[in-house]
Amino acid sequence: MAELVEVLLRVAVVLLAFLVVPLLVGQVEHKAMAHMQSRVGPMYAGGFHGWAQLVADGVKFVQKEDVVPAAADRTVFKMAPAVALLPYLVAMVAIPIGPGLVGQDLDIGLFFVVAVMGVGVVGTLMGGWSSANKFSLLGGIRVAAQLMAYELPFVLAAASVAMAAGTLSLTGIVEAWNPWWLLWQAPAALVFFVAGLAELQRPPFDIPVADAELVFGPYTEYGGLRFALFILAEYAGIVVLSALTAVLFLGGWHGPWEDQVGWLWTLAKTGLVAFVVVWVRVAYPRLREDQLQRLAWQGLVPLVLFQLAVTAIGVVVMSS
Amino acid sequence: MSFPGKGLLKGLAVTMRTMTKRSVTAHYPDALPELPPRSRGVIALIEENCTVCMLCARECPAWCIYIDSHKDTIPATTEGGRDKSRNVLDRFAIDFSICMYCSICVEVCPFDALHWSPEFEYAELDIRELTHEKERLREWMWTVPAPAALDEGAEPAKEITTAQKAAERQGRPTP
Amino acid sequence: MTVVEVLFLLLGLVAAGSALLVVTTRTMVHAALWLVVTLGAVAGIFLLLAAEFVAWVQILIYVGAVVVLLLFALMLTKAPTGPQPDLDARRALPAVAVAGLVLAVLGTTVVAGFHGVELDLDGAVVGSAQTTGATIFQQWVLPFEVLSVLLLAALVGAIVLSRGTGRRGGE
Amino acid sequence: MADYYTAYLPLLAILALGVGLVVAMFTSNRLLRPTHRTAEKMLTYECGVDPVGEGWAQSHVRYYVYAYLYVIFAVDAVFLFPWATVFGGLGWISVGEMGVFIGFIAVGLVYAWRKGVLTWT
Repeated sequence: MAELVEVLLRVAVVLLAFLVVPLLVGQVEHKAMAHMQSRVGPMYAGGFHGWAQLVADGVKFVQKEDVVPAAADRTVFKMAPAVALLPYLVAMVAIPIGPGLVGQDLDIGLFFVVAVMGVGVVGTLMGGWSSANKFSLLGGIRVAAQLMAYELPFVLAAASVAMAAGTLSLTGIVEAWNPWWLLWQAPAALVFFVAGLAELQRPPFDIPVADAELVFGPYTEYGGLRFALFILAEYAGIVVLSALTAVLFLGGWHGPWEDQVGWLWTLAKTGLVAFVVVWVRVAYPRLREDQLQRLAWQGLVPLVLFQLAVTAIGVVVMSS
Repeated sequence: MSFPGKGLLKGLAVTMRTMTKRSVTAHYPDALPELPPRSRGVIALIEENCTVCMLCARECPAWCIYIDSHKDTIPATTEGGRDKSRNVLDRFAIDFSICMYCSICVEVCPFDALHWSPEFEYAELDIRELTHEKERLREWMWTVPAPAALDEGAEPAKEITTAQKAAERQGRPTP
Repeated sequence: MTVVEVLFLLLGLVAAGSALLVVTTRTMVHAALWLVVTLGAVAGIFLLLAAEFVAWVQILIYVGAVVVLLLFALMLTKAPTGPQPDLDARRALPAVAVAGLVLAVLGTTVVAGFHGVELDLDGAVVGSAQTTGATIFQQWVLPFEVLSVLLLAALVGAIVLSRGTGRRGGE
Repeated sequence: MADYYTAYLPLLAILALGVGLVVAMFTSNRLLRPTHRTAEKMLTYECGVDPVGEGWAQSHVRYYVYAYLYVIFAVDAVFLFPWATVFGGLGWISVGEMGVFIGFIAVGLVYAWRKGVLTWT
């Protein structure tokens, strides 16, 4: 019985984190992006520098009308946001922030997280197709093309770190982590981060939602709460990607006084990576479709294959 | 020195530098904006100057000025003289939901009946309220600032020189 | 019946039911989406059978890649919403025959291969990534290498097919 | 094995909670939202212009090669994960085995590159 209570407690904490941390990232994006563009961003909601802006947005979204276009495929259209959102929630369960501080440590954690993250895109494709809108359809096609180009380097980069650690358990990977991985696994870290950005359709890889040509890509017909869920999925995706990058490549809870404040280290590193996600969005222009494909197939894939070879040699040399 | 990825790093550096600087946002409505002279906020009307020549309404590219008038006859002041007729303005309205602030009406008015006021806070919840009738346009006149002083050594306005010449002819001392 | 058995039955029902919907629905994209349900249920069955690694491969490859591939193909061609009357069942009989044949072959193989093998629910996990890896790379190296040749052949074939006929002068 | 099943219990729980969360969101939405359907509002959005034709168009199938390329490489990639957990103990021979495996696929990538499939036209 006590075990069941503990399980429920862990799961409740994960759910809470899922509801709060993406909003934090969103707020950071609001403010950091604004200041990077010499603006101030939201200032009113909540009083102090608009800290409650996203809460206010949520309250607004819940009250908005639920519009389903007449031409749309109603069932698929309505289900799509949930399908896009839930995979990230499930993925969060397996990400550890400290030794033992994890929703559930799975033996196969890394592979599990990577597999589950790939499911979210089905929700976006469902939305793109079911809207019966030309912009949405084109956006959907671009989402699929982008996912197929970047999922492979993403998975291969994850495989590289699994090889280095010799385990698929995320806790095990952090325990095997060593500061010199920062150098040894640097190409994999880069590929993982870039491919992850592309999978989340974050700028500069936001051609599926390129507003100047496709309005809002697959989400064009969405409004109100369903739109909010898609946006929440995007930010939850940033959190999962940042946390994974921190745990796999930046050593998770390793740092000074890790016995006492290890979890803080994980959170700080996650926050840092999330900030870089925002930073990159402001700094770079959108990639064109052909540049996108070239970067993936002729840049990241060869780079990560090279990294795999380096990792394999490194591991065997060190273990013998 | 040049190396691959230099441009990418430069991009990041620029945004980071901007972030550490103070933003340029004006905190309206907490701080009111400092508007330059001759800001185009709202158009004010001096009804008395208007002769219903209709130039403004005709020149308006957006057709947002509505003018109604009728003719009034003024009886002759001298015996056997002719009655005079005069245009009387019944309605003068500007629809600011259509107005594009091009300033053509102000420019073409031959009798200085239209002026720019820098007031801009006249948003409404109902679009029909944005059609300002002549009473409201008259009210805006009180917010029109005095014309800016002329540059040093500039020629005075034509009206003033003619007035001065007329005064000199009558032998009155000029101010 | 244990909880595992009940879940197994339920997932089996879901898999079979959604598989039926895949072939009977008249909307193409719905068929692809029902396939997601089928594959997800099969992944659940793998999980219950302690084939942990295979279960998540099922999600990664089939839901994340094959279904996306299908949806991509459907969106590249014309796939309007609503039922399509021209998706008729003229070839239903041969299709059922082929499906039955495949079922018979696969069923016989599985029964012949694993007949009488029981999953020891109290023992170690038999399908973890480690055991899978050890089995492949210690006992089944040759099939594994042959697989790479098969994949290469498929890749080259796809490229040749997509470029062979049709517009060649485009580039 | 008992541990194995309990390890997946939180997953089941979070999935149920997540579905519950979405349901709760939409229930509160149903209670709070106005509903005012008009024909114009339900129209497909095309920048304010009346929609022309159907929402579905055809594209060239050669983009499909990318999809195919991806599936093949994904199948290839999953083998790296079980291998990653054991190859440290198996040593150079195992690296060689995987090298041959990846090598074959890499030949495919080089072939695709040379054939110009990887240039998006």
